[in-house]
Formats: sequence, C-alpha cells, structure tokens
Amino acid sequence: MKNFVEIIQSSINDTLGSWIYLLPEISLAFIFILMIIADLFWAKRIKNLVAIIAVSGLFIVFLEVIDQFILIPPQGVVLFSAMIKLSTAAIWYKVLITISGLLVLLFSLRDFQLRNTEKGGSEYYSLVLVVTLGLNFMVMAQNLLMIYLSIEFVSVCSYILAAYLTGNKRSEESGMKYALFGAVASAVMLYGMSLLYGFTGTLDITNQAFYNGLASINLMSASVALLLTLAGLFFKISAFPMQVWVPDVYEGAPTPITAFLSVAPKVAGIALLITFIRAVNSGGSPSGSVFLASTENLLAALAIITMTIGNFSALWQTNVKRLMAYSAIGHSGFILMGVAAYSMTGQKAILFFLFVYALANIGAFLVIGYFSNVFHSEELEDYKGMGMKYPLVSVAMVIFLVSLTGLPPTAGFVGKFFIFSAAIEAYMLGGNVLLLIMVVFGVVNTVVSLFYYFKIPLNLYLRKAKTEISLDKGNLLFSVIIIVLALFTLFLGVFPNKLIGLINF
Amino acid sequence: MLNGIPLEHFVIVSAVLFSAGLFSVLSRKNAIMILIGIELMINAGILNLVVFGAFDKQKNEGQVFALFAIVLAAAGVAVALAIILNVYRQFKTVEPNQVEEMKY
Amino acid sequence: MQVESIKLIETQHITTVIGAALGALLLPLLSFLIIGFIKPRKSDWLSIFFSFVSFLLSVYCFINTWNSEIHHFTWQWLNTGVIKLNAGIKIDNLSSLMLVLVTLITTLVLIYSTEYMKGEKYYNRYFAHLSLFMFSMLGVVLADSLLLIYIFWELVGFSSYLLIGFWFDRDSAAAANKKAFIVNRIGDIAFFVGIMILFTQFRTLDLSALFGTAGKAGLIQQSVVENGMWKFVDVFGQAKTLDSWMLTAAGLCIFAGAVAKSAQFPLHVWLPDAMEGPTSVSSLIHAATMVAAGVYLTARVYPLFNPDALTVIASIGAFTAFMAATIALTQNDLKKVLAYSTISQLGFMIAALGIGAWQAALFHLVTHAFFKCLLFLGAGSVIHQLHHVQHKHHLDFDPQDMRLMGGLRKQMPVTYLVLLVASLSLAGLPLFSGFLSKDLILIGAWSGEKPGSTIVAVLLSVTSALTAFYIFRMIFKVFWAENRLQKTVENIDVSVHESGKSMTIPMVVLAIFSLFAAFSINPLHGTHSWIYEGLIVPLNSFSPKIQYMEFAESWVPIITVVLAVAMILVARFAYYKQKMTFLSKQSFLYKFSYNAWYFDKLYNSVIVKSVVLLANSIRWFDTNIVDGFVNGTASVVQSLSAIVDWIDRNIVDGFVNGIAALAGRLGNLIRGFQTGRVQQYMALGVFGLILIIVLSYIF
Amino acid sequence: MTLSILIFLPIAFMILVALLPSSLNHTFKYITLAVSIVQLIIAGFMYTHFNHSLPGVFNEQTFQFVEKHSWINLNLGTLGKLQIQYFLGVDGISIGLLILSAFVMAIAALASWEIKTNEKGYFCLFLLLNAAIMGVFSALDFFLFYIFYELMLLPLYFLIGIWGGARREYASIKFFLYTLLGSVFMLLVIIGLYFSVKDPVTGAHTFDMLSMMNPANYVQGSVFDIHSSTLLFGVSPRLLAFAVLFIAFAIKVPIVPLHTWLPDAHVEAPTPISIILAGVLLKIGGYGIIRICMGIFPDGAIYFSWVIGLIGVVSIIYGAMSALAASDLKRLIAYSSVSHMGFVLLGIASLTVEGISGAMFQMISHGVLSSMLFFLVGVIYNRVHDRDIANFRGLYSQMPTYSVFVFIAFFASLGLPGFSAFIAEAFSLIGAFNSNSIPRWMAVVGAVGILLGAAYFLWTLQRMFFGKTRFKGGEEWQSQLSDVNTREIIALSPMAVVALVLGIMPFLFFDMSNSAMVELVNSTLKSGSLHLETLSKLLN
Repeated sequence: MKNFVEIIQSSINDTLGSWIYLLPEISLAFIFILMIIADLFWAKRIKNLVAIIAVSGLFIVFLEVIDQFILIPPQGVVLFSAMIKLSTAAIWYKVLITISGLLVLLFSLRDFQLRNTEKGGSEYYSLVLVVTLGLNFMVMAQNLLMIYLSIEFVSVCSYILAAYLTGNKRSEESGMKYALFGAVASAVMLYGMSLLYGFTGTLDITNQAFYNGLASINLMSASVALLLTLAGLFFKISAFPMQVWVPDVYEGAPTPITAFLSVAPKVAGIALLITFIRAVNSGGSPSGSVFLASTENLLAALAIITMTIGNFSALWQTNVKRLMAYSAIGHSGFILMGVAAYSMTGQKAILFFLFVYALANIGAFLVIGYFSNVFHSEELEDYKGMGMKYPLVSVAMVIFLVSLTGLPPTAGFVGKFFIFSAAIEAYMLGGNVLLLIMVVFGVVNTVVSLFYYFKIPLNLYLRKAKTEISLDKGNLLFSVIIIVLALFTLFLGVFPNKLIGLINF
Repeated sequence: MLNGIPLEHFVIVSAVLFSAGLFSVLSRKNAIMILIGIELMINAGILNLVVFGAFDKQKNEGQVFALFAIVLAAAGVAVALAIILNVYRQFKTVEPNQVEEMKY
Repeated sequence: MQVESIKLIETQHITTVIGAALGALLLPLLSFLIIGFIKPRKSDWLSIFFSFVSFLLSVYCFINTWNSEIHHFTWQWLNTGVIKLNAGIKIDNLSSLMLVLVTLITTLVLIYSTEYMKGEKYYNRYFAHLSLFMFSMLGVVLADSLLLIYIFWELVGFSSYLLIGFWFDRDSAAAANKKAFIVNRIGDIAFFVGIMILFTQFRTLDLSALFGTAGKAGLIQQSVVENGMWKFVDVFGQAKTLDSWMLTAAGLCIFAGAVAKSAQFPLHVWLPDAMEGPTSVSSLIHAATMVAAGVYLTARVYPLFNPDALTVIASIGAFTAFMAATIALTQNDLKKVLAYSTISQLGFMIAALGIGAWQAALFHLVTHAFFKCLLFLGAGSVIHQLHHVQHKHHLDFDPQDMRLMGGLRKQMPVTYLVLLVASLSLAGLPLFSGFLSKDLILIGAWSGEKPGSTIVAVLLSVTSALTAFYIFRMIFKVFWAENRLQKTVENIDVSVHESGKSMTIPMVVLAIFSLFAAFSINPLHGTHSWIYEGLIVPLNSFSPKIQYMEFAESWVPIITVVLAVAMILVARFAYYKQKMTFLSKQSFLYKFSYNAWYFDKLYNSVIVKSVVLLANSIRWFDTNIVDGFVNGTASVVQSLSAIVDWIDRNIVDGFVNGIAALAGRLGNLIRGFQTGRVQQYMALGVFGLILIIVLSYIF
Repeated sequence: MTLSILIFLPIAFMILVALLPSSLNHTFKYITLAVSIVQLIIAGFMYTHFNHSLPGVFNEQTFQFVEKHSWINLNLGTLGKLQIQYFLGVDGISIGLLILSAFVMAIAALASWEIKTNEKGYFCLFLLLNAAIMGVFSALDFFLFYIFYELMLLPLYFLIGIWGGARREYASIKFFLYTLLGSVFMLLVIIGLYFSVKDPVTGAHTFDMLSMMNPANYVQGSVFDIHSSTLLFGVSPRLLAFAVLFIAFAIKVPIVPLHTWLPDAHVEAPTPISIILAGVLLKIGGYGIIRICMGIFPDGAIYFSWVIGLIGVVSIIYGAMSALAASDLKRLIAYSSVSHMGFVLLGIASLTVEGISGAMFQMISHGVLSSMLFFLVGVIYNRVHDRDIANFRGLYSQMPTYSVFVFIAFFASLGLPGFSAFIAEAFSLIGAFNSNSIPRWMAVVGAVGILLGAAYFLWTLQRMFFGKTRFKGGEEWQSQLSDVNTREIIALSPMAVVALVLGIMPFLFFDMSNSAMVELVNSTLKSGSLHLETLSKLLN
C-alpha cells in the first residue's frame, strides 16, 4: 500500500500547489457568492449594488489575469494532475473573455429590456460572472472531464441568460431552442467522449496514450468518436453542422447577451478546439500525425461551408440582430480558416482576429442596443436616416461594419489579412490545394458580406427617415464605450503590431 | 470482470440507448419527451464511461466522469424544464414545433 | 534655274529671314488674341494692319529667298526615349511663294470684308477668326515637319469650322460646319496613319530629311523597294523593312488628307455646304488658300509617291475635275456654281500632280487662287447688293439664286468687268493667267506615255470646255438679259448699285493678278513664267518626271482655246438670247447633275445612317446585354421574393447582377433550413454530422 | 517629409472640420480649398525640385522625396519575419499624377460650392479622399498602397450615395462592389508576393514593391519565383497574378466590359465627385498597371500585351459609340472617358517608350480635360437641374463665355492640335504602330476612335449650342441660365490654360518622365522576355 500513499501525497501537493494559479477563477467564485449575499440583504437599500460589485469585481479579475503573464513560465504550467494547463495562449484568451465580459456588464447596465424585467438585474449579473468563470476553465481545460464540465457549466448558464426576459415571447423561445439543442449537442459530445475514453483508456488528451490509442484503432471509428466529441465544440463556436440554432437564439436573446454569446463562448470554443486539434495532431511518431491531412481537410471544408452559409443567408435579413447572427456564423468560418491553417502564424492570426472581431462585434451590438433604447426596434427599416440624427454613434457603427467586412484602415482588415496569410502559408508549406480554394472562398465571402453589412449604412445615411418624430437623446455611457471601441478598431488597424507584437507564444 | 458479461454487450446496449434517445428527440412532439430522449442519450454515454472505467482500476476516471455527468445532466434538465415552463406560459403549448416565431 | 546655285542654310537660331517669317506667322495670331481677349473697338483695322505687316514681311522673305537661299530653322521640341521631335520653319521657293500669296489675298479679303460684313452682330469675332485662320494657314506653309504640318492642318480645319459656322444660329450653317470638320477629320486620320508609317520607317518627320532639299536626296530616295520589301538602312546601319505595299499606303494615306482638304472625290461633299459661311470667307478659305493646302501638301511629299500612288492621284483628280464641272453646269445658286468650279479646278491641279506635271500644278494653284478668289468676291458684291434690296423692301427671296438675277452689268459695271476678267481667266483664254497654267497641265496630260494617261487627258480637256460653258452661263445669267427679279415684283424698284470702294479696290487688284502680265512675259506659253521656272521638281526615286511632247505643245493650246470660245458662244445663245435649251429639268442627266451626282444622299443613307445605327445598337447592347447580364434571371428571381428585388434595385446590375442573383438564390436556399423548429434543427445537426462522417470515410 | 505632409495635411484638417461646430458650415469649403491650394503649392515645389535625370522605377536610390520607416514587423514563426514599411517616394511615373491630383482636388474643392446639405460630413469625407489619393500615388510599399487604395472606396461610397442624384444608392454600391471585387483578389496576390519575396538587406518577407520588382529577391521555389515550375489551376502563377492585378486595376480604368459602373457613378455623383472620379480615380487604374503589373510581372506584360491592346481598342471604339448614342450630356462625357482611357491601355500595350509616355500623358491630359468637362456640365445642371442634350438649343447666344469654355474643352478633348489630348493620343498611337508586341491595325483602329470623338463632340455642339435659342424650360430657364460667374471662371481658366500649355509645351511633362519611361520599357522588355523563356523551358 506504499504507492497509494505516494499518490495521495503527490496529488495533494499538486493540488495545493495549483491553487495560486487559479487566483482569477477563485476570486470570480468569491465575487459570485458575495453578489448573491449582497443581493439577499442590501440590494433593496443600495440601488444596483450588485451591478457595481460585478463590474468592479470583474475588473479586479481582469487585473489578476494580466498578472498571470508574469506568474507563469513561458512553456506554461500543468495543474491539478493535468486537468488544466495554464499557458500564455490561454491567458490571452482569458484576457479577451474578461474584457468582453466587462463590456457586456457595462452594456447591460443601461439596457432598457433588462431594466424592465420583473426579476431585476442582480441574478443576471451573477450569471454573467459564472459564465465567465466557466469560459476561463474552458480555455485551460485539457482533460475530457474538465472539458465536459466547463462546457456544460457555460451552456446551462447561457440557457438561463438567453431566456432571461420572462414575459418576452422571443426571449423564452430562444431560451428553449438553445437549451434543447444544447442539451442534445452535449449529450452527443458525452457519448463521443465516452467512446474516446474507451478507445484510449485515458481522459487526458495531451497524454501520449491518448494519441497512440487513437492511432492504433482503425481510422473510421476514431474519427467517429472524435467527430461526436467535436460536435459539442462546433455547437459552441457555431460552426457547421451545429450552427443552426444561432440566428433564432441571437435574435431572441437580450441584446447584451447576444453580444456576449457571439464573442466569449466562441473565443473559448476556438481555444479548446485548438487544444484538441493539437492533441490529435501531436503525433509522437516521427512520421507525423495520421490525422494531420484529414483534420486539415475537414476543417477547411467546414470553414468553407460555415462562412458560405452565414454570409449568404445574411443577404436576406431585415432584422439587424438576426443579420449580425448570420455574420457571426460567417466569422466562425473565417476563424476556422485559421484553425485549418494549423501553424504558429495561424494561432497568432486567430488570436488577433478574435480580438478584432470581439471589438467590432460588441461595438456593433452596443450600437444596436443604443438604437433600440432610443426607438425600441431592431428592424432595418427603422434605421433610415438615423445617421444624421446620431452622427457619432452611426460613424462608429460604420467603422465597426467596415472592420467586420475587413477593409482598411480598420483592424478587421489586418485580421483578415493575417488569416489569409496563415492559410496561404499553410498552402505553401503543405501544398494542399483545398486550402487555396478555401482562401478564394474567403475572398468571395468578403465581397458578399459587403452586400449585407452595407445595408446598415445605406439605411443610416443614404435614405431619409420615414417619420420626422423627435427622438430622445441616446445614452451617454453607451456612446462613450462605442466611441472608445471604434477608436481602438481604427488604432489596431493602423498599428496592428502594438497588439501582435505583444502576442508571443 | 463485469461478471463474465462480455464488453460488447454493454457497448451495444449503450449504442441502442443512444439511438433510441436520439429517435425520441427527433420524433417526439412534446418537449418533455424530448428531454427524456436527451436523458437516454446522456445515459448511453454514462453507461459507456462506467463500463470502460471498470478496466481502469488505478484512477477510475470513468466512474468519476459518470458521477459528474449524472449531476450535470440533472442540472441541465432542470434548467430546460424551467425554461419550458416559461415557454408554456407564453405560448400555451409545450410542443417545440409550435414555437416558431423566429425563422429564416 | 539651276538647283546647285541655291544655298541651304540650316540654323539653330533666328536669322533675319527666319525672324521675318516668324513675324509673318505670329502677327495674325497676335491679332486674334488681342481681338479675342482685349476686344478693341477697331478690331477690323487692327487685323488688317497686322496682316498687311505680315504681308510686307513675307515679301521680304520672298525677295531674300527666291531662287537664292533655303532657310531651315529647327528647334528641339520634345524627346521621348530614342526619338527627338523638332519643330521648325523651312523657307524655300515654294513656301515663300505661298507665304506671299496667302498674306496678300488675306489682306485684300479683310479689306473687302470691312464693308461686306458691316453691321454683323459678331463683326469683331469675324476678324478674330479670320486672323486665326491666317495664322494656321501660314503655319501649314512654313512648317518643316509632317507633324507640324498636321498640327496646323487641323487648326486650319478648326478655323474654317468656326468661319463656316459664323452664322451659328442658322441650322444649316451649324450642320455644314460639323460636316466640313468631320469629313476633313476623315482625311486627317488617314494623313496621321501615313505619318505613323513614315515615322515607323524613318524615325523622323522632318520634311527636308525625308524628301530631300536643294538637290540633296532625302531618306525616301535612299530607301529601296526590292522583292516585295521596302528596305531602309538608317545612320546607325540597322536596316528597317516594311512590306512594299506600306510605301504605297503611306503615299495614299497622306494623299487622302489632301483629298479631304482639297475637296476631291470622294470627300468633296463638304465644300458646297461650306458656302453657308460668308462669301468673303468662301473666297479666301474655300477658293484661294485652304483648299489649295491639299495640293500644297501633295506637292511637298511628292517624292513619296510611287507609280501606283501617282496613278490613283491622277485618276481621282481627273474624275473630280470632270464630275464637279458637270455638276456646276446646272446649279442655280451663284456660290454653288463657284464652289463646284473650285472643286473642278482643284481636280485639275491634283491630276497634274498625278501625271507628273508638278510645276504646272503649283503654277495653276497660284493663278487659280487669284481669279477664283476674285470670282467669289464679285459674286459676293452682287449678293451683297441684292441682300440690301431684300432688306430695304422686306422681300423674301434667295439673293444667291441666279434665276432671279440678270441685266446687272449696267448697275454694277466694276463688278461686271472684274468678273468678266476672272471668268475669261478661268475659261482659259489667252492673255489671262488661267490660260498659262491650265494649258501647261493639259499639255502635260496629252504628252504622258503611261497607259490610260489619254483618259486623263480627255477628261481634263472636256472639263476645260465645260468650264468655259458654266462660267459664262453664270456671267450671262447674272449680268445680261433682263432683270428677272423685277418681273416677280412689279411695283417695287429692285435696281441695285455698285458696291463701295473698300469692296471694289481689292477686286480690281485681284483682277490685275488675273492677267498674264503678272506671271509671264510671253502670254501664250507658261513654261517661261518665273513661277514655273522657280519651282524645282523634287527628285524622286520612284517615278520618272515627264517630258512635254512637241505636238502637244503646239496643238493642245489651240484646240482648247477654240473649244472654249465655242462654248462661250453656246452659252451666249442659251442664256442671253435664250435661243436654245438642252436638258429638260425632268431628264435624268439634269437631275443627276443638279443633285451633285447624289453623293450627299448616298453618304447620308449609307455611312451616316449606319454609324448612328451602330451607335444606337451599341447603346442597346450596353444597357440590355452587358449591363443586364442576368436581368433575365434577375427578373425571375424578382418574382420569387421581395428581397432579391432589393438586391436588384439596390446592389448591382450587369455582370455583378448575375452573381448577386445567384448569391441571393443560394442564400434563400440555405436559410430555407431555418424553419424555426428546434427539432428540425437537431435533425440537421445530426445529419450534418453523419454526412461528415460518411464523407470523411469516402475520402 | 514632403510627401507625408501632402498626405496628412488633409487628415489633420479633416479632424479640425469634424471638431468645429456645425454653425461654421460656411467656413468648411474655404478650409478645404485652402488645404488643396497648399497641396498644390507643395506639388509645385516638388516639381521644381524634381531631378529629371533620376529614372526611379526599379531602383530605390533613384527615387526622390523618399521616406522609409519600419511600420509593422512580425515574427511569422515558420516562414520567417514579415516586414511592412511606411515607404513613400516619387519618380517620373508618379510625380505627374501627384501634381495632377493636387490640381484636380483644388478644382473639385472649388466645384464643391454647390454642396448645400450637411457640409460637415461632406468636407470631412472629401479631405479623407484627398489624403487617400495622395497616398496611393506616393506609396511604394504594397501593403501601404493597398490600404490607401481601399481607403478611397469608403468616402466615395458616401459622397456618391449621400449627395448624389436620383439613383445614387444603386450607383454608389455598384461602384463599391466592382472595385472591391477586383481588389480583394489583388489582396491574395499581395500575400502570395510577400511570402515569395525577401528583403535582401533584412532577410525578412517584405511588401516593398521595389524588392518585388527584382527577381533576385524571390525565395527559391516560392509561388512567384521565376524558376518554380508550380502551376496554379494549370496556369503559371506569375501570369495568373498579372491577370488578377490587371483586372483589379482595369476595373478602375475602366475597360469594356467592366465599365458599366462608370456611367452610373458619374451621372449620379455630384459635380465635384465626378471631377475627382474622372480626373484622378481612373488614373489610379492606369498607374497601377504601369507601376505594379508591368513592374512586378514584366513577363505578364509581354505575354498579355496583345489582349491589353485589344481591350484598349475595343474600349476606344465602344466608348465613343456609346457616347454618340448618349442623350444625357454627363453620360456622354462619361463614355468619352471610357474611350479616352482606351488610349492609355493601347499605349501601355505597345511596350514602347513613345507609347507608354503617350499613355501617361493621356492620363494627365484626360485628368485635366474631363475635370473641365464635368465642371462645365455641373454649371448648367446647377442652374436648371437638367442635362438632357435635347432640352437645350442655341446656348451659344444665351451663355457666350460659357460656350467658349465648352468649345475649348470639346475641341481639346477631340484631339485638336495645340491641346494636350492631341499629343497624348498621337504618341500612344505612334507607339502602338511602332510596337513589336501588338499588330499595327490596332493603332489604325484607334485612330478611327479620334474621328468618332470629333463626331460626338461636334454633334453635341450642333445640338446644344448652335441654332436658335430654345429651351425646354422656356422663359424660366432663360432667366436661370446666367453666364458663368467669377468663381466658375476662376475654376475653368486654369484647366483650359493647362490643357493648352501642355499641348504646346509637352516637354514640360516628357522631360520629367522620360528617363523613367526609358528605364521602365527597357527593363520590362529585357527581363520580361527572359522570364518567359525560363517559363517556357520549365513547362516543357
């Protein structure tokens, strides 16, 4: 019974040693609890106390996350007996997630729908924090159990957030669709994981045994198991074939949540996907991975299909939120291009692209929220002539859309540029023509995306407002955030290496 | 081990479970039935985990995973039920196919 | 006159002669600018003064260069890459002669105009434009390189455009000047193509370099045609070869430019319409100077023409001469008669060049300039007077219609006399300048050995007979018999009186130049004329120059004179005594001639119409095919959904429309899966997965 | 510094205009005008300080007013470093166009007096556009070039779309999409290029056009390496790339059949924007073809010269014919632009010094003349809001001074000697006729285009300006159609003068560009034919 003791001791030491690296997550949990208590006792007396706690708390967490850059060694640290791995890349993703979380919180503060729910906001804020917590684990997870846990963690909370507006038909509907579809997705994923476990005998995907197990059995069954597992991830990053739920949910959910869902889970999902792909591809055998070609082709194909579906369907939308939903699908496609071009450039490109995308997308949704605060509508029709009435915000909107389309001098252009470069580089190295075709598709899709993105400026500026009703002024907080985001988008467009330079892993 | 029952049987059973669940998920009109179907699918996964876990004497990861899965499944279903309840309040139906305000 | 004794002066800087020439060239431009921008009150006398000074300067040039020196001033204009283009002035006998001719006639016409154009709304503009024309015409004369000639060539066309359209508010004038410019442009394009060919072969456009000067052989002469290639070895010793037909092409292209300017068949149609301009303008531009530019150009580039080209030139000239003469027979419009007579005479000159009678052609150019200008001015003074009548009594008749004239010789003696002189000169009777030049041409024609040269000779002789007829038809119709206008209006007195001094004096001057004395001591033979001797035929490697044959020299003059006199008598019978009538107005020949061989009809119906049609069809193509590549598909999709309609109206058309429509359809197809039913979503997801698995299994 | 000032001056003032309160509406146009004039002065300074003997084109040392700063540096990991520079400079090719742009922008600023609504937005966009244009002509880093190139689209989209005519939505998006379609594919070529090219000094992958022009800098076996026998979709990558770039730029020129955006854009755009479109934007196409397509892919330039020449000829005739059929004056002028830009392509295809100089000169001359023409259309449109040729008659007696300007503009653009267009067309034709790369008949057909030019311009004169005065609007129009005012004369005269001066003293331009042209043509022919040989060797 000697080794038993050793195991216990080692694992205990390991666990105790690991806590310090989880500072952000732990503090998130504490803040969560604190918020609940605060909600219970003082919420009545101090108005939106909870919100304040949430924002300030999340900001602290943000600082802690930044702090982790110094904390960890360059090659990263493996924690909790290889349950999670905290690497520089992971920290970057966490930074991105926390920032978007912060933005969404600020967003939510002034969203008229949320303020008018009978539930009140407090529960909502705590949930956002919890989702953030889950996402943080997602980007670090590298054990099937951990992956499953964190994904479910995020999902379940997201269902509630999506359906948060009780008494709002659309919100409820989106909640239900999200929940049911999500549940099925996770069930499928669970089944796939169980198979993987069966094939490899380990849950730790970075473990060499995992790869060997997969490589040893016949490719067919391995790919079945893998695909079933990946289904859950595709659901999170809204990639084909699990993108179907996106438009309805995004349209129905409260705008801040839509903004959040369109960015944060996608970031985490991509991070996780990369971990997964790396695990599958890191063949210890000198002949390289047996999956390399197949995964490359698979991802390229998925990228093409996804972006095509997203952009082309978006052509028809008249509801701005739904339009943005489809555009989100399209962007998943673009990101998948980066993943398909599996390389160092690819990962940097993806990270930068995600940053840019987050900025522009949240910005765009903020503007949508701003407008729906003003005239309670998300229909394209009602945007007519607003450009002249709200110049600043509209200009910002144009900047965001230009960035999403990927034209200079905005960050979006640089992002797309890097993604394309990564793909072409991968083509040059591997010579896989499918990648080249993928790039051509990407280019065509860029043009197509202009069709629908520019319907918004078209209505904002080129058309005259139907009714000359005098509208109340927009919200100051929103305008400030929007302007700041717009400026960032431009800045990163002109000086991308200010950010890219920092990213080194 | 497994009291002499060969592994294949378990795997087949779980596969059948999964398929049955999937079938009910896709075919049932009532949301509750869909949830039950989902449960079946999850259980198929859990069954697999437990069975495979039996061969992993050292860490028993399978069993652990199974426990977590059960808990999370319960949580997920609870939330789903709550949402369905709200939906019922709004739409006066629990048939997902009737709930289709947003489409195309 | 020996070529050797002429001294060639190549210079980079401005000598006195060059300075004088430059002055003669630039003064008119100056007066144009002054009138155009400063708008002085006495613009007419300003321009007359300037042109008179420029006349004196040209006389100075003439005296200093005639038969003594050739001045060639070059200045590097621009260089791109390997080629350097020079601009410069070349004054040899020909150009100095033309210089004097142009400046003299212009001055006279300007003086004449002061009365003729009196009271016009745009009086000043008239003088401005005339000065501009003078400038460009002198440019053509003085230019030393083909490109430069081309430039002034077009400017001449432009100023004539302005002058024809002087009464721009008349629709007919507006149409006429457009027609003139475009027809000329056709020639210009050909001219330019010719230039391009020469440039490709020789890398220079300098006249003296290309065609030789003062006995020095030019590059043309150095190039040779052997076994179907036109070879030329340049100074760097590298040989350039073009197909030999390129040589003919070059010649004919440049000649085509001349055809347009000198209103030769088939591009003659613009000249009659150009009579829409003031008569003074017609006299200067469309009789004396501009139309002669074509002949001048052909003479300048003469060495370029190989026998084939010369044959074409001769036949076109002869045909034009004949055709125009027949047309002139029946015209009732005073100016139209003169216009066609001009075309006919130019045909003479061109034909002369074609058959190799180079000197005769240019000689005829000079004499013709004087008497034809005079004819127009005389006609102008008649028209002017009738115009006054028309105004005085507010009558409505065409003051140019000969059918309404008659018996004017009493009322306008001076005009009558000068016109008579001019007509005799045109008809080619001895003692008049016309006789000298025209007979040289005829003699040349008759003494050509080339097969078919007899046809040319016959045509020309017939033409000269016809000329005598139609011009005297005019004389008799206008000045003899009784005043037919009086018969149309009984009660009013429509008698006219002689024009004023400033109109008659120029006419008299011109009349003097229409006599033989101005050109030759011997009234009966032109070969001793100083002009004839002064003009040296440029040597030419491609075609032999002609010898005048004895029998021709002796017989041709006599026959032509006899014919002419006979014709004059016939005309007298027909139009003064009215004893005889030839063709009834219904007869085909009459119609054919009266309608100018139906050329306008032909061109309008064939060429103009087809161009317009083509243009319209292209527009149709543009809007319906290129633009609406998928407007067809689009319309289908349109009916499908309102949103494609949005794309249709608001996004793109044409080619992009295709893509847009396809994209729209695809999008519609895809979003069709978004039924809003969550279970179908799940199904989609699962089937998607299965699909992928299957596919990954296949590949 | 000069070029940077030229580029960023407008941006600085754009910010200023954006910050000024809208109550100062009336001042904005003066600010804009002042900026343009300052730019014009700077351009003049550059012209005077420009050293004619330095060819530029391929050699960085012989570029002038060069500015080179490191801008974006990345470690790409697998493929080494990526280096993007802020690299500006001018040579004989770009200086003329740079000066032209400054000139045209000033004219356009003067024409902007007609803008009455929402001045702030208008002038901000105007200045932004101005900056972008200057940038395009002075950028020597492909990345930088692309950014400026795309940056032009947005302002134009809004300028046409907001201040445009009836069908402005359609016209603006159409313009945007056509150009974007071309440029996104260009982006792919750019990426391919920078992976293939290494900066000899730093050894990093670079966007420096000049490095791209030197075959020595290509990485062995990379896509665009001359010695690589890889085929893309069965075609040699270099030729494919040339085709892609050419189409991208040709859309801007524009060429038949990719021209349909132009008439709509011109007709719908407000006068100043039409001026900029015709005066500068079209030139960017030609500039791109000369500088980039020919410079980087000489083999393509030779290989495709026949096609380019054919396209040029077709455009000449086709545009002229369409102009002949146009009933809207502005549309007529738009199509005449298509026709005139055809000469640019013809000259480029000739691959002779005369031809390409002619093409460059045609761009300058057309820039001035088309600006003048559009300005003139704007004059009557602003008075009576009608442009239909059939609705005017006898304008000459109604507006004499205006008509004189029209005369000058028309005759200048139909190639009357003494004006710039004649020299330009003559040279491109002579070049084409001399060329070994394209057949002679192309030049001849091109010459016919000149004839058609005369036809449609003179016909318009006849229909609109001659004859008895008669307008559709009758008395009302009579009163509205006042002759040109001082501002308009101030704007028109310089254009007329420039056209005339360039026509009489073309050496003002040729001396400046000559050395560059010789350099360009010679090395294009040399290296291009070399590459083609290697290619043909590789392929069999």
